[in-house]
Amino acid sequence: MAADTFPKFLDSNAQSRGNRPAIREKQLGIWQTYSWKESRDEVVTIAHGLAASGVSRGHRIAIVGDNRPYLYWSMIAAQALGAIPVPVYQDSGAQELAYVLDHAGVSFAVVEDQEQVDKLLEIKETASSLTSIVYCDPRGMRDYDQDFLQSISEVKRAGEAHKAANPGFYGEEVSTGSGEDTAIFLYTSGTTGNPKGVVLTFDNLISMSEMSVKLENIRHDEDTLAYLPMAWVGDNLFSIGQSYVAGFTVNCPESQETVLADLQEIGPTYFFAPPRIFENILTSVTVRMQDASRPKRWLFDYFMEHARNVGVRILQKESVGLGARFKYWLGEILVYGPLKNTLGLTRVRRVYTAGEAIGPDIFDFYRSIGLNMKQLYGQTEASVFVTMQPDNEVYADTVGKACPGVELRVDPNTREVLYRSDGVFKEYHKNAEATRETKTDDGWVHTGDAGFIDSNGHLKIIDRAKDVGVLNNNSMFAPKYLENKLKFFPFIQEAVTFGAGRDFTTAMISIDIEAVGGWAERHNASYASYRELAAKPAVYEEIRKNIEQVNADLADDPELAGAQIARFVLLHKELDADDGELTRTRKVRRRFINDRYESVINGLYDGSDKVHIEVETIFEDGRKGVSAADIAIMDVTATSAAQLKKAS
Amino acid sequence: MFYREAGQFYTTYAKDQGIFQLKQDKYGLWGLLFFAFLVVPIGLYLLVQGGVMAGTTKDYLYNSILLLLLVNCMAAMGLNILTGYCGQISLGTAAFMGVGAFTAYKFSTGMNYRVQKEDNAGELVSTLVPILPQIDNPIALILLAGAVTAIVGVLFGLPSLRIKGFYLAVATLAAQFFLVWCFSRVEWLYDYTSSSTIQIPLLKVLSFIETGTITFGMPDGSTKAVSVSGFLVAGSETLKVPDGAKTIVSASGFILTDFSKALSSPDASRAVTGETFRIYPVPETKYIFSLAIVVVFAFIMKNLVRGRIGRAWMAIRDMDIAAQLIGIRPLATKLLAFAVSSFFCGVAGAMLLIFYLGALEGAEAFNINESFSILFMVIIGGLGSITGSFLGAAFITLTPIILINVQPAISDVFQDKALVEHIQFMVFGALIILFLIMEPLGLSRLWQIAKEKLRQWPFPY
Amino acid sequence: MSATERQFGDVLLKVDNITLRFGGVKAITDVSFEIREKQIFAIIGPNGAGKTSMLNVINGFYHPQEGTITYKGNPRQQMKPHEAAETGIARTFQNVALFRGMSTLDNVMTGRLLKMSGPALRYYHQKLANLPVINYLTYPAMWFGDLILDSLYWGPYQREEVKHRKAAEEVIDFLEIQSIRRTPVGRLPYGLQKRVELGRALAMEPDLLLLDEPMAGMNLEEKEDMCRFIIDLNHEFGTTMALIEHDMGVVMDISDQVVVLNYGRKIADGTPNEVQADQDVIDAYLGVAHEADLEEK
Amino acid sequence: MGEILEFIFAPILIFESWRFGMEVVISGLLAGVMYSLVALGFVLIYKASGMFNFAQGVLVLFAALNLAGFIGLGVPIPLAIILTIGIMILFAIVVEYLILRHLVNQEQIILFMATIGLAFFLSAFGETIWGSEVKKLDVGIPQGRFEPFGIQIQYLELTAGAVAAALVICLAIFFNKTKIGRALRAVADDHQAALSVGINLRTIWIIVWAVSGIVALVAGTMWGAKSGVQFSLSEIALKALPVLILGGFESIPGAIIGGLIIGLGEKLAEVGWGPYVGGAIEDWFAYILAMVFLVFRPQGLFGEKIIERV
Repeated sequence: MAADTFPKFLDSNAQSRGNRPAIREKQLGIWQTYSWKESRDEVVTIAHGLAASGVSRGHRIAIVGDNRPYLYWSMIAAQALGAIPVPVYQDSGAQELAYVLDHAGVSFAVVEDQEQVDKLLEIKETASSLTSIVYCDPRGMRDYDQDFLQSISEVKRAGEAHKAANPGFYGEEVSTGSGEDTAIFLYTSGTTGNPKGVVLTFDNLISMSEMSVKLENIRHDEDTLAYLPMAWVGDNLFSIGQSYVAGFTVNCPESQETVLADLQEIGPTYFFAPPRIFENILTSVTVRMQDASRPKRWLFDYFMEHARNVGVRILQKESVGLGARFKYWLGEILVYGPLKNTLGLTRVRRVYTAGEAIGPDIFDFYRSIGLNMKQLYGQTEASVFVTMQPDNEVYADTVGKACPGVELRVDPNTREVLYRSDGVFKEYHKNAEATRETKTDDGWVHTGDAGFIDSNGHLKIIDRAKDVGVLNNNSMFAPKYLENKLKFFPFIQEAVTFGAGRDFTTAMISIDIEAVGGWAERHNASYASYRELAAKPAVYEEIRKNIEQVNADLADDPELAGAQIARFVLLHKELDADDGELTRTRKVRRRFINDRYESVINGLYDGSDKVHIEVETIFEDGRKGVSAADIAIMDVTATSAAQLKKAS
Repeated sequence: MFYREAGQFYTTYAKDQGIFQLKQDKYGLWGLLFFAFLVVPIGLYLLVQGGVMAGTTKDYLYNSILLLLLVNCMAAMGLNILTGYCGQISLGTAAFMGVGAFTAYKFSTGMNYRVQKEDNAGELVSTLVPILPQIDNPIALILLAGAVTAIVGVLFGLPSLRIKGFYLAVATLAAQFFLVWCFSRVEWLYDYTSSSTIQIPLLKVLSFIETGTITFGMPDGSTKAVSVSGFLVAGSETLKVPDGAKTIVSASGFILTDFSKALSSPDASRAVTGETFRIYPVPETKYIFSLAIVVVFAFIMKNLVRGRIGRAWMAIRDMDIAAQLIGIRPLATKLLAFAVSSFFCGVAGAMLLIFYLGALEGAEAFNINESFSILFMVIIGGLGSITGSFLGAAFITLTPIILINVQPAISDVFQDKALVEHIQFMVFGALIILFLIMEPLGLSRLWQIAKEKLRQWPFPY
Repeated sequence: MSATERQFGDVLLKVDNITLRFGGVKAITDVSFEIREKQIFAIIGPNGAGKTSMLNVINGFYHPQEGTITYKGNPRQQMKPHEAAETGIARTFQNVALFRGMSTLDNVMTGRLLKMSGPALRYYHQKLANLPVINYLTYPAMWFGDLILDSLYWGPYQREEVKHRKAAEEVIDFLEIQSIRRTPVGRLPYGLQKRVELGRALAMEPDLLLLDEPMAGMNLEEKEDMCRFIIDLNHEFGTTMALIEHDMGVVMDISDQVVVLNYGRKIADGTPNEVQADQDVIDAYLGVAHEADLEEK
Repeated sequence: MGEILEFIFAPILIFESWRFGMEVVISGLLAGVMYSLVALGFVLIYKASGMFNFAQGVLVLFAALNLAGFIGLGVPIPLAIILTIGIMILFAIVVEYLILRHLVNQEQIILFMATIGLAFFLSAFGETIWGSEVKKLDVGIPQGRFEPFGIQIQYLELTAGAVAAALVICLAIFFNKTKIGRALRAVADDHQAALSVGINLRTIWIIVWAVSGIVALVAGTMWGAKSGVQFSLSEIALKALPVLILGGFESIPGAIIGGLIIGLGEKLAEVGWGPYVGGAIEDWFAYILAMVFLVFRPQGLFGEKIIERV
């Protein structure tokens, strides 16, 4: 019988590759390794322990914490018992947590440490369904004497006893489970309103895992780094789904702070990161190289130039001259190889990115140094995979072709993308209305994204369908499209554009403190704070040049030419998820920003050259404060089609 | 640049505590060993065979440079243990080396003592009486040399509990002067020779040396011949062509026979009964042996300094009071450093006698300048670093050799031998000062920086 | 949590009428006090009051001319610092006294040295020490055997090294200094150096931990961390601690018992609250210009 | 048994002939004065800069070489002395300029090694200029001897003693009565404090090196007059080292008393025990004596008991 649940996959892995590493964790200085057999033993014990504490079929178990083997095992143990794990973002506030726990009807929670326990204790009164909490790290827990608290080792002790008393229990429970059972609740942090609980079945996750493993030829000897939140569908699919199906090793970093060092140590063979991370890495590469000695910088620039010319073609096995190949080989030894090494990407065979558009420069940079980077397009509701770029058909501005088994179409009226596959979710938990809105009766799912399929059969995403608007001059206004173009410049951290129903387009920009700061240092411009740096006329000038370049790009496209940016402002602070301006996955919360920065937006449109702003912010330690500033507004000239012709 | 660290991670402490954290370092070292053990001897051999290099040049390379370098590496490691790792300055290194050399000599000659008797004519006749069997195994000699030196080192290390810093350094001069005095005044040490010179006898390993006469058939009948074959390591011996022998056969490998020395005719086939010839090891044998010893002791040193003993030494070095308060016994720890350091120095001294010089005069070979020169190796190489010991030894050993070899150029200008020698000294002294000013932490620090740069490449940090 | 709820064990260290002189100068005069197991015991007083000298007396670095020290129930003979360490007294210093040439990990590992007697010697102590006849032969033989194992870094010795590495890593984990594991301590900022020093003392698994101004020169955040470590240590492992600290706020918050010294004499002894109310203490502090400390409180 | 006792008390038994004994004592004390002079130069530098100046012995040789060289060229003796003093001052300036200022704040062992390098350089440099043959140094000290109470005393030895005494008195006045001398003492006591009251460290270094150079000149002259100027002079000067550990690196009286003890001790030992063990025990006796002494009194002759602090 083919395995149709993760606990069954675990059993079969423990059988077929019992001594191979299943999961590692950097702990106490070394990579503590657990084989598939050990993993299974742990899961069995925990499952027995949970059963002994009263967990049974249908219960919901919250999982809160960083990526840790015990949390992964607890998820599988819960699934083995037929209970439903509900992973929650570890950095979510008490309120968010309370909502999710309450909405999902969580009765049990397995959490990482004291910090999470404290958070749960705070909301325990309101989340009335929560009856028991298990913590993994006993540090600092000595003086907690609540009887609904127990450590994972206590659970395991109880599990040993339970197992001795009921030897066949685990096997029976696992075999009772089947593919149609609900595997997990994943709460999506929507841009508006409360998060929705996406219900995925084992069939959903396993079909997509199997599909992707086969499509991408993922082997059992891969190493991945599990550093993205466990509550995110991707981590579930990569670190559990694909790992269990293909049998490869998942590595958990020592802590959030050491992720980069751990990445370099592990040197994964298979790496996923959102564009933002690749962007940050590239920025830091650029900044660090600026401090290098002159000959080194020359060498770097020289070979990077060469890589830009031929690197991608060599990667795609196109024909390249022998001389260029030799030069590229030299570059591999002198620059690309060491560079990949310092980034921890020496062994990597596949690099994926998704979630947002990636800048073409960034994309080409990674591909030109020989990393097989590809984009994919996915959603929690689809169990990740909708489209993916096949090898040798990789473009910076598409998200690839529909994956095998996924049907794809674009609504001709709204331009909204729809798909249908085995991975399509069952429903939104306790939200039939939303389910109906999103999923048609015949299984098509509305993505909410506007896009089109290009001549190569690749899907191109423009923007959120509901965000695409029209300017008063009738040109199409796709804010995210503009914002992405802006964000591809190293100095620009975040951008928000306005224009729907207005006469012209404007932009609100927050600068990248690292990149601009480095630039300022090189130009001997002193600054004490983000605010001071962002207010410098020289910085405005630099950003203005960037925007003019975007305008020139837009002028190229008749449909968008009218949407060129006319005015912009540099914000005095970074857009911040803590302040609710971004989602936890760092997407712009447009509506919220419209309200919060109303005065700025008014200033952008009433022609004033300065605007006063006052916003409430939350500091790192949780205190609230008001940050106020006077910030300048600058005009940008648009490129006309005529100018464009002249130039070319 | 050459480092590809990504993916090198450790899942057990045993591996994490390995000598090499990075594979590239490990491969680098294996490569270096391969080069030193195989490429150098075979390469030089082929160069000579191919007529590219003169045989004498090869022998000069071995006998005057490589062997000296290896001995100095050994001594520098020894001093680095004491000074670099345990923080006790010693100015008596050469004397400890001397103890090693004399120990090796005494054991190799059977610990002779002199018995004087009046003969019938009333003349005082002295005979040397061995009290132990002669040891002809170089490894055994070297270990014995180390052990005896370790004991002497501990004796002279005893004051280190009470005396610190430069006071201790000066106190170690007591060892230097006292021991060197012994080397030229205690006749027993040099077997009562008038020149106070010691000479190492023939040493061999695995005892498959076969000297003597054999009889074997020749087309024209049976002829007596000498067969010399085996595995000589050090020293040399003069043998007599046995009675009736007409042919000398130099059979196998690791021996050189010098017929020309004693025979009336260099043609071996016309050897004449009663004449002598000399056998001695090929320089390659001495080189390989010395190299192997240095490599083994470097390994031992690395193991000691990365373990509990090394940590105790370094604790005493860095902050002796704090070290005591965490339970380190200062005297025992320092004495152990003296013992191990002296062991290494003793081995170096024995190597100096056995492999490099063959014969030496104690007071001259182990004088105070030798001690300083080893201290220079350690300081210039870098305190507390094994790599540094090697680099420093190379620097101090090779600089004068390079200066000597550019001497012809200078002599053309100055025409005065003494003057040229003085200039050499001045350049050497100035180089040392310059070096201390430019990189007081030594060559190992430069090496470390270079390595760090390579690891971070192409980034500057 | 107030001191009254806390339960302490037996008297661990008893200091009786200690007097310490340097030449003609009296550093400590007739001081007595008791430290109980599981207590956080604070010694406070103005500069030059003899606090550090008192710690030096306790760990055998100075030898008092008069008075007795009873440790673990036994009157203690004059002993050397390393002997005090062997009886389970560990110590941190006012001015960081780390081994600057070594990494954080190696510094912590030095704290394990007392426990790393060597596998052969340990075998001797467990099995062979009772055979007096061969004592004179076996002990050196075992000692020498350990030296050989050490120099080969092999077998039982390597296993021992691994065992103690694990213990050291636990200390590193406890003090949250993982990211500086391999950094030479000389390059660390002051606050982290103090933490490493505490780590080295902890690695000894001491019965009595002496902390000489553990928070001196730290910023607020570092002080908070250090307080947390001290309290965690005391609560989770029951470590007895005697500390000197100038920050009165900290002392009053975390200590169970406070002794106040002034000019080498004890002027007060009691719970933080009692001591704070003591007129002599207030006078001593006001007289020696330590207002700042009290104001902080 | 008797033989053993005879051996042990050999250095005392030489006083059986009291005249011989006194001669030994006097020559020992005078050798000691020489050691003291070398040690004195050393102490000056150590006090002012914390530098363990191994080149002091070579400095003695260098000074004597210069003096002998100038005299050999026919320069009148007073002028030769002035010239040599000038060279020693110039040398101090060069050392400060080329070496000392670049080694500020280095560890002591580095400074020490630098002085060994300097010693290498200087001895070769002196011999390059003046040649390496043994030179006679005649500065007009009367030759011959006189015999009060039948004890033979060389005029040279007497002169050396007198000159040494005069030099010590001069130095004492220099340190206690002159402004520079007081500044020197301030530096020795506390570098930081000295800097803060505006004493220029570099000037101080030049002065101490120059003064030690002049002290070296005196020592070199005396020694050179006795046994000629040659390379071995710098090795004899190594004897100053046990004097130093006996007397303490920083104590001027220590250097003087230590020198006398060492000089006397090793002469008695040599004459008494030397014959039994093959002679030349002078080579090491001083070191062993100093080392044994130090083990029992680590702070040296005049040092105060060290109180270690943590």
